[in-house]
Amino acid sequence: MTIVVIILTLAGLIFFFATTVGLLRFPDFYSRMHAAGKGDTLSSLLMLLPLALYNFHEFNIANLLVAMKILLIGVFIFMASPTATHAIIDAGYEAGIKPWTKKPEEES
Amino acid sequence: MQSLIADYNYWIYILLMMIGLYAMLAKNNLVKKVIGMSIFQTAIIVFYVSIGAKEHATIPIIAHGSGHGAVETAIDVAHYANPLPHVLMLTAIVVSVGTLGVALAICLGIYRRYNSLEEDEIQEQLQ
Amino acid sequence: MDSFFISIGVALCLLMLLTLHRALHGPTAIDRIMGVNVIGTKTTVLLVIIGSIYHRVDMFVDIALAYALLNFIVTIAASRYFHHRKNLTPKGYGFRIRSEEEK
Amino acid sequence: MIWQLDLSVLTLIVICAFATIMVKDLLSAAIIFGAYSFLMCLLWTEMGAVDVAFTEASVGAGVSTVLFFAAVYQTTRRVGIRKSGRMLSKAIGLVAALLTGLLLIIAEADFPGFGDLFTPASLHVSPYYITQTLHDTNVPNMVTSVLADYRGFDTMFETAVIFTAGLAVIAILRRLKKEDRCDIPGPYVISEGYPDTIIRFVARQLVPFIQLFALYVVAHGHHSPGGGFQGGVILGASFILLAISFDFKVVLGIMNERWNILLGNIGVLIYAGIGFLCLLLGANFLDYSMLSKVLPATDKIMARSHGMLGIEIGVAIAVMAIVISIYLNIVSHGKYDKGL
Repeated sequence: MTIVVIILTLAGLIFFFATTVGLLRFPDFYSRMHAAGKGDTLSSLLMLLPLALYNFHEFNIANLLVAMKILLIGVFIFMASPTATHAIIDAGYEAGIKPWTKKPEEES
Repeated sequence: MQSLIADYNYWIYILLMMIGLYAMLAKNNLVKKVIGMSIFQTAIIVFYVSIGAKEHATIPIIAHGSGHGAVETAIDVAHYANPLPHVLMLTAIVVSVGTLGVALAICLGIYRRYNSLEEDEIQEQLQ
Repeated sequence: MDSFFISIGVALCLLMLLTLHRALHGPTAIDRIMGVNVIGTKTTVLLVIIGSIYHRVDMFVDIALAYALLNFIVTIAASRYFHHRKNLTPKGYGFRIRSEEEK
Repeated sequence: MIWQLDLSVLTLIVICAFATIMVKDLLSAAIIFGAYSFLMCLLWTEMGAVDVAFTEASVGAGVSTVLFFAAVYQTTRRVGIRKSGRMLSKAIGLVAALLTGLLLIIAEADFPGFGDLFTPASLHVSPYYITQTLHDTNVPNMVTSVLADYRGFDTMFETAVIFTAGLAVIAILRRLKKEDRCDIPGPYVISEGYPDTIIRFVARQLVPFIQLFALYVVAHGHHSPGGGFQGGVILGASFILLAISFDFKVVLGIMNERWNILLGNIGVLIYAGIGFLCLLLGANFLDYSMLSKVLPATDKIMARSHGMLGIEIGVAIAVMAIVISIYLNIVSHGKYDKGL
């Protein structure tokens, strides 16, 4: 059990790291959003799942309730975070950010 | 190292207070002043909550095992954080929303009349 | 297990510092919103981790739940702003827009 | 307290505060202030102040940052450029801030260490609260019992302060001419693509959960972090979400100005009314133990617990109405025509 918790948490941490690197290194707004939106949701779920498992180490109703609540947090993040990403991208598109291409001037 | 941990919260609260005070006094923009006021408030809250913290203490909610008419174990004072600063600061945070609303409303009223949020431009129009 | 969670928490704080770089230096305001949104999600996870360190997760999980529900109000409000005011950076007030210089 | 997290979070907080002051754009300052509030919530949690953290979570994520956005939306984003005449005021500000810092640093030597068990603040009344809260009131969350029972008088006036703040916002921003205001809850039109379909759908799914969760927070505040203030702010935030993701008029149809003031009044009156009920029953103001004469099948201890629940409900109603009222007034500049 403990090993599963540690592995899943470390996987979540790695995805968080990937998200952060993507957020810092990608060249333009849309690709940064791509890293932030997907990596953020996945890594949050990957870190909440082992926490729910860890709190469920002995079976009783209170622990079950806590584990359910942690999974509920995951569900809400799963709903809210992509929506937030969509809202930000929509705002950026409305505000007129041009997508990054390799040769922006000559191609168009 | 030990003294750093013992005093770090207080250093930070002094630093935050200086930042907030500087923004309130020196910034030209009214909304910046409001933000400075909020930072000043949080600095005071940091101070209060730091005073209430106890080493190796848990949160100020009595654990399930030791209540509800069950075996009345003696409650160890050192085991729970001091609840009194938490109560005072809890209401302070909600009141800070009220003061923030009033301050922003005054900013909006000033903007409606002078069409600017900058202090010096408003003063030019006043003269 | 406690020390494991503490080290995970510190690692998350370090990643938050890196994300904060995007929030503080982001060329446009939308990049800042993106960084703050990521910080908000990390905060939600970190709240549950702190609960695990205290061994009282049942008390901390409500705060994390509140964050999971309320976190995206800020993001949506900020994105709504750009539906009404289409300029990404205010112009002509001693500003240097980095993203345009890079182009 | 976990000192490793303490050091890292506090460092992040100082960076955030510095950037908020220095950034040359009001919208960006508001956004970074949102991150600052997230980090503040982490700091409170890590120091064990869960109720403070809950309040900061609901206030910071739901209300205060959105209020900044609304104010910036109604005014302007720009921060003026530096002028030469400003140097004097900057210097005065810097000197004053440094002087205050110096005085505080001198005083800092006398402060008790962080995490000390025997600080003067922890010796006087707080041991009584910690040991006696279960015995006196049967409420495990001592923050709730101190807030609503031991220091109930204090909290009543805090609620009154919030109510006054709501009235002040209305008084400052109200348009006096009738034709300037359009607070008729007009028909709500979905214009093409404007309130985005995805955002509208997700908001419609989430708002009932948020409101249900807020009611849970109010009702369960005796046994876990939470209570009237937090629940009220979350309820208000759910209406703010409705106003942002749908349309301004939708919220105006549910909670117009008259209803907001009325509900704020009702909330404060519930609080004061319970106090007066205790007075009528022959006890002191806000001494709930006498409520056992009115409530069926309760002894004096449970009566105190139920009395606390009553005033938490009053606080929640008042805070909800005032938060909605402040938001609606600021985002529409007092005109009630359209919002963010």
